[in-house]
Amino acid sequence: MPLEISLSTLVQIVIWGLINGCIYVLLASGLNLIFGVMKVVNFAHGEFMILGGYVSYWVSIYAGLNPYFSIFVSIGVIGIVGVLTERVCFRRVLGTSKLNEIVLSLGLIYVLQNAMSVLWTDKERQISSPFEFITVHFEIININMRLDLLIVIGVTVLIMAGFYILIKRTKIGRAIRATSQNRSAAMLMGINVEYMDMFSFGLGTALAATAGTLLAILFPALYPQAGAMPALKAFTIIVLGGLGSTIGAIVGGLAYGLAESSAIAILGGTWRDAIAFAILILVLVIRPTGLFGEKEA
Amino acid sequence: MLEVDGVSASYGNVQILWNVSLNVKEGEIVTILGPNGAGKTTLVKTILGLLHPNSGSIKFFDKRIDKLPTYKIVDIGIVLVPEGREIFPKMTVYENLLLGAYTNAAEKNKDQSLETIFQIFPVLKERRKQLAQTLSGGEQQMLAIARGLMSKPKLLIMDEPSLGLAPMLVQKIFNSMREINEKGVTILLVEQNVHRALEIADRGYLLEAGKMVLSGDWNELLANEHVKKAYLGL
Amino acid sequence: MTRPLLLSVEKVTKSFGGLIAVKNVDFQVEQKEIVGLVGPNGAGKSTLLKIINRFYRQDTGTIMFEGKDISRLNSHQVCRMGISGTAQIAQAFPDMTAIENVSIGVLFGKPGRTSVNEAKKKAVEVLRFVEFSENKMETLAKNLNIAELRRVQLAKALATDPKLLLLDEVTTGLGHLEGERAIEIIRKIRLRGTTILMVEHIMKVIMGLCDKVIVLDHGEKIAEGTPKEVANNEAVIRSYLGESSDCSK
Amino acid sequence: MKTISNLRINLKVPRVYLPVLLLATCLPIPLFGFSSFFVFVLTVTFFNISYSSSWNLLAYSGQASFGHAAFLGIGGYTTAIFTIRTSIPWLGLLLGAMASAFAGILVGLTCVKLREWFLALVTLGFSIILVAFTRELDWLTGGVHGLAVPSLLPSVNHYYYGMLALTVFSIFIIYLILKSKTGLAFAAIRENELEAKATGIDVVKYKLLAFTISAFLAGLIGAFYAHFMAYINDQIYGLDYSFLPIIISVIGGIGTIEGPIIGSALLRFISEFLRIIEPWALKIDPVVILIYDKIEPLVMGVILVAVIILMPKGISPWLRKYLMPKR
Repeated sequence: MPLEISLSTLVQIVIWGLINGCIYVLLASGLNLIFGVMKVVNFAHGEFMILGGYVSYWVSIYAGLNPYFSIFVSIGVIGIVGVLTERVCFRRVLGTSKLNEIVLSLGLIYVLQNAMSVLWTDKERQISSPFEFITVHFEIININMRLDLLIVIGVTVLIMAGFYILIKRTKIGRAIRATSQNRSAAMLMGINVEYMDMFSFGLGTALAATAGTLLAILFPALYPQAGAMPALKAFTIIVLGGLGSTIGAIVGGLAYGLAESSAIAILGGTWRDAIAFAILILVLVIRPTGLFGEKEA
Repeated sequence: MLEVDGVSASYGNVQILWNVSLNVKEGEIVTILGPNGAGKTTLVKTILGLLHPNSGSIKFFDKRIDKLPTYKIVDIGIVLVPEGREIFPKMTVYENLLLGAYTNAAEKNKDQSLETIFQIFPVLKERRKQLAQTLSGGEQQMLAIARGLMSKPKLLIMDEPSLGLAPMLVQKIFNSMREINEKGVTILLVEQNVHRALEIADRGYLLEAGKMVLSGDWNELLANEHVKKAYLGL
Repeated sequence: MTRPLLLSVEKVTKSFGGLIAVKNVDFQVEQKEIVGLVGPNGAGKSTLLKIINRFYRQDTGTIMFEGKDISRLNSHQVCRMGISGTAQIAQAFPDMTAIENVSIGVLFGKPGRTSVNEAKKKAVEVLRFVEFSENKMETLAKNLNIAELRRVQLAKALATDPKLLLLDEVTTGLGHLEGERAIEIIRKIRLRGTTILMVEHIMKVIMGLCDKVIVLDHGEKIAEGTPKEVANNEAVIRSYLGESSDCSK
Repeated sequence: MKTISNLRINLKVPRVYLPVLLLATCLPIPLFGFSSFFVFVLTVTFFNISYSSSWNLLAYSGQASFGHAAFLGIGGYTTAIFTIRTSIPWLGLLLGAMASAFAGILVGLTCVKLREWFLALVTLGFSIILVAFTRELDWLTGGVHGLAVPSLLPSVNHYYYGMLALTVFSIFIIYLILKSKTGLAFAAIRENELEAKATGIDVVKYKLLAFTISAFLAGLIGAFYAHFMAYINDQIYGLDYSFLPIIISVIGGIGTIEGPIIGSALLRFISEFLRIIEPWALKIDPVVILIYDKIEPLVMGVILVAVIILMPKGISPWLRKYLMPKR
């Protein structure tokens, strides 16, 4: 394998790493939020992401809305779908057994994936962006870049900043953090924790919807099965970054995006999926509770 | 103001409380005594709606509250400072206090409440930007009490505030309890520490093996042989 | 006068994230002795018991059992050596019958081979010994009440033929009558010659039962002696009833 | 008291005869001249039952693997490669099972200390890593093109009996284990791991044992399945094969012997029903053909979600609760 990497290849790796990282950051943050509050791992998180992509896709086609604005429609729709999913499915299973919670999300994967297939077939789609053919030239590193790439990074930064402010600075954000740190004490503060479950689940899936839209703008990768792997990787990211840690999910997502794009460049695409799990297994063998894991839930 | 009448409660199929009754009047300090495992914590959890009684009723200002969810009970003015402090470790002291004022009514008065609280516990003012987990045990207990006060409770229930604290700190906390009471807050105090509890309480109840076995004012209880027996088996 | 030493706890310390639960505790249990471990809530009694049966690992200090250092062994190993007990919060295998619960103890809790059928027979015997009600033998543990569950736990521990039986708050959560009966059963076990180390916060329970009492407060041993000596010990009374700072009120 | 014990005896009758009856129905089927497609479909059903049973045994010990396809695939690839290279028939089955059992020990070793969701993820990870290896080592595994696996038996009828025998064998072995001391240890670990430790059970040993036996069976079944399908590629490690036994066992009844049978039967019933109504569906709208194969997993997903919410222990315990007197 040629390991001679030119500067421009290196820049490419970093750029694509960051772009991938953005998707992972959005996914992992949502998953992490849901885990923090409910102590549930939603393995069907990727399906909500793809569903969000479809919502943006159809909105941008039928309403002719700029896809970057259709993100907001998607956030709203998927947020509501998430709230309903929590209310109808997860709440009834919460606390019965860990296995039931895991298998429930497995069932949701089947339901959502195949429902999307039935509705929209397995055709791979892409949301067409009005800036599709605009490229930006960077003189210093002598590289051409699709404008969309820059916008995607910008949108992610904005959304994450909004999310961060919501969690760290607002009353409901405080209530969410309180619930995730100590559920019974949160109840004693007068917080309606079941409402927090619903809200966090909706917020988490809404973040996934954003990821799905951005993904579908960047690649022709919008098809029902496309969410499964990214969600699993997002979960490995939060295991590595520390279950429940907001910063961990962001740093972990970016780091993983970079690691993946360099692994693809060096080892080839075959290893793309294997890398995440190899790292995960290695970490868990050394520390069975995760890198920054809580001792016992 | 609080009336617990014939309450029985269980965890799963394990019955913990058997026909327990007590009442608290406005402005009082009332204490529930009893050895470990007598069901004191279960009793306060039942009052707060964390556990729903199998039978009996709980009234607050003549309104039934035993079927309400916890957040509604907090909303109408009953606040519990739970056993073992139960603070939010990864938030600052200030954020912990703000969470105390989560209910809408309390939020309006939060600046004023903060001022009062910093008066009673000046150390919390110094540490307000620190993460709560970095406080010492005694400071955490003060934070827990202060957080309870932030929600402007009509009735403040404290579950073993002296647990695991050095005698000096216990003294401090009991002193602040008196101060809080003088500011018009009714207090229901759950304690193992018989002497101290009876020193500041107007009246007391003795809970033993899930049943209310005695009630009376402090010197009555203190003189009672049964209290000694329950604790020491003399 | 002195009986052979069975268990020796030497300078054991254990802390949980800065909070010291057990601090430099020393004590011995001689064979056929009943030793009570008492102290107010949060004194570190249960922690100490869990260190002995290896649920927790001590930070420093050693634990010797029959002259062997067990400070590095696992729970299942010390169980097979003859240390077995019940937990404060009665736990069991909820989806198994009372007999199955106890037969686990027979099958795995001691060295040697037993068939499943033999084990079940033995389990019934032990359940009868702890006066478990005959018609609940086939009831799933999750459907038992606390008193019944305690008996199953006790039977499970006894089924391993322990040399040292650890009991954690056997009367907690029981009614008065049930508590008395539990104490009767412990007396019965003592008659079989089993050494017992029991944690209890109610002195009354300890009084008529124990040969020796060790009192813990804030993780430290504050007294040791016969139940009478301990009950009249100034420090002990203080730790239980709390000191009165001023009697002015 | 007496009436209850009488009732129990009466109800024990179907428990003994039901398996015999089931087997007696299955045995003569190929002799009746059903289409070979029907026999093929039933053989796949037996595969579902035995494969899910092997997963269920592991779940019985409290360890829910989400990458059981790894063991299936290791068994399949081992026998495929061995039989192609040496032309020795049958031995590959045993080698496949043993290779899989060995992998089971390795996976088990990494998993003994993990909490539920980590365990799910790590087991899944192993199967995904295997996909990468299979593609990379194409000189051995045929890469993405897969391998044609030499046939062991002359006809689909023979495979039918082979798979039936394998299914009966697996279930019988699992039955024996569950009735034994080992079975009690598995159940104890699942119910309460700490308590199991305190009662003298060597938790690590028994967890590994569960992994090994389960992987052995899955490897054996996977090996036979590879010969039956006459072809193997990296899809054998896919999520579909990993999730199949979970869906079947959870719907049927996790940790029960009959759960996988009930779950597989339900799955087969749904897919046959869908196949029968397909012509009508196509008449209404021919476009349906594009997505028709998605309806079956969709229905299974809906059933799975409904079962977990409404009867969290699965169909079998739910049935038992209504048919049998309470203990």
